Amino acid sequence: MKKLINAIPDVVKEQLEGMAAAHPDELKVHFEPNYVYRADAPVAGKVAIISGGGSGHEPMHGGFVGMGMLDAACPGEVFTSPTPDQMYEAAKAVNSGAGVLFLVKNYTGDVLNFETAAELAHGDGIPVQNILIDDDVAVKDSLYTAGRRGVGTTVLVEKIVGAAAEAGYSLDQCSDLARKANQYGRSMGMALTSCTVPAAGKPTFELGENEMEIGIGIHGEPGQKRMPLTSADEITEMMAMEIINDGAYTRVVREWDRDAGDWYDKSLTDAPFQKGDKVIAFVNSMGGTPVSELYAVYRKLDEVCKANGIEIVRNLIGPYITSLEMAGMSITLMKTDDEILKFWDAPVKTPGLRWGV
Amino acid sequence: MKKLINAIPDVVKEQLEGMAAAHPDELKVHFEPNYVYRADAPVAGKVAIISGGGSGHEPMHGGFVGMGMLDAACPGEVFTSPTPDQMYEAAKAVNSGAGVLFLVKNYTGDVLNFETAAELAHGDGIPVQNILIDDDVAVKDSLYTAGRRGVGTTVLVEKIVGAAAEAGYSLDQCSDLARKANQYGRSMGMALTSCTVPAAGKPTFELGENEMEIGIGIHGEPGQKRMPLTSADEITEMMAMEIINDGAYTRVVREWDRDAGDWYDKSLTDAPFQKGDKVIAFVNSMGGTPVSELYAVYRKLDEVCKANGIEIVRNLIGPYITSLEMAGMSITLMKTDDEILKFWDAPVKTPGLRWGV
Amino acid sequence: MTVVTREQIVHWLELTVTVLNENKDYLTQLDSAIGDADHGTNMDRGFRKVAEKLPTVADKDIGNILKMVGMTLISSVGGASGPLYGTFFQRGGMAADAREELSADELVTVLQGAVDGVQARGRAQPGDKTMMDALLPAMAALRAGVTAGKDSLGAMEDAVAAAEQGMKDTIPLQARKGRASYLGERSIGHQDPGATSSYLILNALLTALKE
Amino acid sequence: MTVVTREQIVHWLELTVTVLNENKDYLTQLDSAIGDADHGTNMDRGFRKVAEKLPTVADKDIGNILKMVGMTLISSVGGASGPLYGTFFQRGGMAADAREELSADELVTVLQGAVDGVQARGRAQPGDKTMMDALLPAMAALRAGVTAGKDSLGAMEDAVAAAEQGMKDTIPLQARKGRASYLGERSIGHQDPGATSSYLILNALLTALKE
Ligand SMILES: Nc1ncnc2c1ncn2[C@@H]1O[C@H](COP(=O)(O)OP(=O)(O)O)[C@@H](O)[C@H]1O
Ligand SMILES: Nc1ncnc2c1ncn2[C@@H]1O[C@H](COP(=O)(O)OP(=O)(O)O)[C@@H](O)[C@H]1O
Ligand SMILES: [Mg+2]
Ligand SMILES: [Mg+2]
Ligand SMILES: [Mg+2]
Ligand SMILES: [Mg+2]
Repeated sequence: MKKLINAIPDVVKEQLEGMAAAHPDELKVHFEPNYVYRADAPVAGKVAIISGGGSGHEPMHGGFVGMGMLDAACPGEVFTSPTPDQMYEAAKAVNSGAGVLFLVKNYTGDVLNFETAAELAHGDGIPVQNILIDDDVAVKDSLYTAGRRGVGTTVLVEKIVGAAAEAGYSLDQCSDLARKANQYGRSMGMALTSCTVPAAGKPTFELGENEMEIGIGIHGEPGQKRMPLTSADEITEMMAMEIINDGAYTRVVREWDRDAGDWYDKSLTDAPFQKGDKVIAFVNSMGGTPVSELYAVYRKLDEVCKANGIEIVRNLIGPYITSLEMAGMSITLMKTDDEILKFWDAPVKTPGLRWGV
Repeated sequence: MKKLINAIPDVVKEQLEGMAAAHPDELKVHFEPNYVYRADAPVAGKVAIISGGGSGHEPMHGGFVGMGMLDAACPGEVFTSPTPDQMYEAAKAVNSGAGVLFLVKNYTGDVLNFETAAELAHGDGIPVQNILIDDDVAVKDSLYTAGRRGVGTTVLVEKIVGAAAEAGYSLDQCSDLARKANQYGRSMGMALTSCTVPAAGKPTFELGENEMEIGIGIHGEPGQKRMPLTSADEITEMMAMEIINDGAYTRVVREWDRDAGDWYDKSLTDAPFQKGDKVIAFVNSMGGTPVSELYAVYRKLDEVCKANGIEIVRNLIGPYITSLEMAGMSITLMKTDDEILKFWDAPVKTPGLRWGV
Repeated sequence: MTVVTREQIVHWLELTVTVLNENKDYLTQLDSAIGDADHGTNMDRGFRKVAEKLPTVADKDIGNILKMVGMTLISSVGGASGPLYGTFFQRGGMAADAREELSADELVTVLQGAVDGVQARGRAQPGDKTMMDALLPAMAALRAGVTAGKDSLGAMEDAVAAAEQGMKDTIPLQARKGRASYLGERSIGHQDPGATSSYLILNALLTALKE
Repeated sequence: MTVVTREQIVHWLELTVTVLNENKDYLTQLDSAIGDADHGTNMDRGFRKVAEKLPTVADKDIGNILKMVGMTLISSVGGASGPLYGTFFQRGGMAADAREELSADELVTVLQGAVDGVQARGRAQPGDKTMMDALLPAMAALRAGVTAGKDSLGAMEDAVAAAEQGMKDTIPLQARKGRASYLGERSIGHQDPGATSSYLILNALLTALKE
C-alpha cells in the first residue's frame, strides 16, 4: 500500500484537519462527532442541505460544503457510512429553522443511519426529509434487492439542490427538486485498477494487466462483470449506450412523513432518456485516472450522445466522486429542464466546485 | 499499461478534441500544428500569454487557457516539448499587437524550441519575450548544468501573469512580473509510483512496494534519490524544509533583446525564504494521488510553515501539473507581495482553474 | 445451570470483543469478495468502544448493559452493520428490561427481541444472504430447544450449531440485500460476512454460558 | 571513391530512417534510465516525416535536401533532440550549399557546419554526456583522416569508430546538460541516448558511402 498517510486510524481525521486548515473561508470541521459545515452556518432562513457517506470519495462530500452547495457533510470511515450522531449533530448545527434535507446515497448503511438521524432530528422538532440518490444503471434488478446505488448523480444533485436552497426554496421544494434531479440522472462506472482501503492494506480486488471491471460502484467493490481491456472509444460507447438505453426504472423508497412522524413507502419510476433530451454530461475520474484520459472519453461520449439525439448542454469533467486512488471513470447523464439548468448555472463556492463567484 | 486511450499515436490529438468539445466557451483547438487558444482571441490591446510543453501534465497548460490566464498553449507529444511552428502559429493567432510573452519551463527541449519560436515571431514584427520558470530545488548544481527544472511554480506564474495581462500590463511589465514570481517560487516533488508513457507501454522506472522517489520532476524521470517509504508527515516535513532552507540560487538565463533582435545573458539570483514571508502554498497531485491525501500533506505543511515563521495566505490543492497517472505530490511555496496577491485573487475562467467569475 | 447471570452477559461481551478482534482480517477478507472490505474493521472498531465503556456499566442491569452496547455500536460502527447490530443490542436490552439474570425463557425473549429488531430495521428475508441467515435459524433452534425442556446452555448449543450451518449455507446464495446484492450472480460462492460475525457473536455467548 | 553523391546522401537519410526505427525501443530504453523515455519515439517520429518528404526533394541539391531534413525535424521532433538535430541538418545544408556532390574536404566542411550548429544551439561541452560526446570525436577523426589523405570512406570509418567510442565513453560520465543532468550522480553508469543516436546516424552515412 503506497499512500501519503500517517497512522491508519488517523487517516480521516487528518484529512479533515487539512481541509479545515486550507479552507477557513468556506468551511469548518467539527470533531467527535465528525462533520464539515459551512463557515457561515446556520444561514438565516435557508433550508440546510446535508449529505454524507463513507470517506474515500473526495472531494465529495466535504469538498462540496460552502455557498451554493452543502451546509454540512458527514464523513464516515473510509467506505463506511457515517453514524447517526454525526448527522444529527450536523443537522442541529446548520439548521436555521427552515429545516434540513438529507441527501442519501442508496446504500443499506447510509440509508439506515440517515433514517435514524432523521428520527432524532424530528424528535428535536427540526423539519427534516431524506431523499435517496439511486442512479447506477449497472445494478439491474430492483424488486427484491437493495436497488440501485447512488453514484455520480449525487454530485449534480448536491449542486442543483444547494443552489435552490440558496435561492430560498422551502424544504418541500428542495425535496421535490432533489427527487426529480435524481430521477433524471443515470450513471455507470468502470475500473482499470482496484483501490486499497488503508485499513485493509491491500487492493480490494485484483485485476489482470488486460482486464477491466465494468459496472463498479464507488467503494472499491467489484463490478457487474470483468472484461478484457479495450479502447477508450469502445468502453465509452458501451457505457453510454447502457445509460441511454436503460428502460423505465421502478422502485420503492422510504420518505419521511413529518405530520405522521413516520416513514412511508413511495413508488418512483424514472423515465428512460428520449431523443431531444438536453443533458448535463459528467465524466468522473475514480481518482487515479488523469483528466487527460477523461477528455478522450468525453470526446466519444459527445459523439455517441449526438448520434442518439441527445444534446449535451453542460458538462463536468474531473475527479469529483472518487474511490480513493482507483483508476477508472464513470459517466453520468442527467436530463435537464429550465429549473435544473438555472440552478446548475447558479454560483457555487466550495473547495471542490466553484464558479460564478 | 492500463489507460483510457485509443491508438497510441492519437492520444494527444483525441484529448485535445475532447477539450475542444467540452469547453467551446473558453477555448478552441487548432490542429497541425496543434495549439489551444482562447475562444475570444486575440483580445484587443492585451498582451498574449502563451505557454506550452510536453503533454501529460494536464490540466496544464491547455486547461489554463481562458479569461485571466493563458491566451494559448502548445501541447507537444507526451513529455516531449512542442515544436517552434506550434508556438509561432499560436503567437500569430493570439497576438493583438500588444505582443506575446512565452512562459517557458526550463527544460533544454522547451528552451530551445521556444527560442526558435521567439526568433520567428520577432522576424514577423511581433513584440516577444521568453521568461523561464526554474523552481525545482531538487536540482542543486546550476553552474555548469541545465539548471533547475520548471515545475509547480509554472501554474502560479501563469495565473498571476495572466491576470496582469488581463488588467492591461504591457509586455515588459508582464515579463518583469513573471520573472519576479518565478524567483519567488520554489518547489519539490516526490513519487510513490512511476507513470507509463503511452508510446513506451511500460513504467518509466520501477519502485519497490516500500520505496519512494524524492526530488522527481514532472516527466516520469527518476528523482534525486530513492528512499524507504515513510509517513506523510515525514515526507512533507522533509520536502518543506528543503524548500524553506534552500539558499540563494544564482543562474544565467537567456532573454530576448527586442531592439538588438538577439539573445542576451542575464544573471538572476533568488533570495531564500525569510521569517515573516507570506506565501501561496500549492500542494499538487502528480495525477494518481487523490485530493484526500493532499489534505494530509497540507495539514503538515501548514504546521511546518508556521513553525518556521512563514505564513500561508493562499493555497491551491489538487492535480494541476501532473505526470500522467503517477502517484505522488509536489509542494510549491511562492513568496507574495501586494502585486502578486492582487493578481492571484483576480478572476479566472479556464477549464482547469476558475474563480471570481 | 438454571439462569444466565449479569456476569455472564458481561463476559459474553468481553469475549465478543476478543473474538471480533481476532477475526478482524477474516471478516474484512470475506467482505472484500462481495462487499467493500470493511466489515472486520467496522465490528472491531465498534466493540473496542464497547470494551472501553463496559466497566462503567458492568454493575447495571442486563437491559442497561445491552442498551449501552447498542448505542455504542450505532454511534461508532457506521455502515450497514452499525445500525443493524446496534438495533440487535438495543432491542435485546429493551426486552431484558431491568433484569439482573435471565431464565431460559427470558433468554429466548431477549434474543427474539434482538433478532426481530434487526429484521424490522433491515427488512431482509431468509435467503437474502445476510446476517439474518445465521440469526433466524439460531433463534428457531434456541426456541425449539427451550420448548423441548433444554436448559439455556443446551439450547444455546443448538442455536450456535444452527447459526454455523446458516452461515455456511449463505455460500451458494445470491445476495438480495446489502452491498453484495450489486454483484448479482457474482455474489454466489462466497460466505456472507455479516452472517459470519453473527455466528461469532452467538458462539461467544455460548462460551460465556459454559462458565 | 572520390566524391559523395547526392544519391548517397539520400540513401544515407533512408538508412537513417530505417536504423532509427529499428533502434526506437533501444533509444527509448536508454532515455528511460536517465531521461523521460521518449528519445526513440522522438527520433522515429521525426525521421518518418523525413521519409515522407524525401521523394519530393531527392532531385534537389544536397544543401536543399539537408535543409529540408532540418526543417522537418524541427517541426516534428520536439524535445531537446528536435532543435539540435534540426540545427545539425540545417547548418549542414547551409554548408553544402547548392552542391550536387561532395569531395572529402567538402564532406568535412558540411559535417563541421552541422556539428558547430549543434554546439552553438545547445552549448554543451565535451564530457557533458550529450550527443556532442559522439559528434566531436567523430569530427576530429574525420578531419584528421582527410588531412592525412584518406578518402571519404576511410576517414568516415575512423569517424564512426570515434563516435562509437565516444558514445561508450558517456557511460561513466555525470551529465551536465539536458534532462539527465537533474539526476546528478545517478546519471553515472548509463549510456547517453543522444550520443547513441548520433553514432547510429553517422554509421548510416558510412554504410551509404560503402555503396
Ligand atoms: N438489509 C440487511 N439486513 C440484514 N443484514 C444486512 C442487510 N444489509 C447488509 N446486511 C449485513 O451487513 C453485512 C455488511 O456489513 P458491513 O460490511 O459492516 O457494512 P457495509 O456493507 O455498509 O460496508 C453483510 O454481510 C450483511 O450480512
Ligand atoms: N544542451 C545539449 N546539447 C547537446 N545535446 C543535448 C543537450 N541537451 C540534451 N541533449 C541530448 O538530447 C538527448 C535527449 O533527447 P530527447 O530525449 O529526444 O529529448 P528530451 O530530453 O527533451 O526528452 C540527450 O541524450 C542528449 O544527448
Ligand atoms: Mg462499508
Ligand atoms: Mg522528452
Ligand atoms: Mg462492508
Ligand atoms: Mg527524452
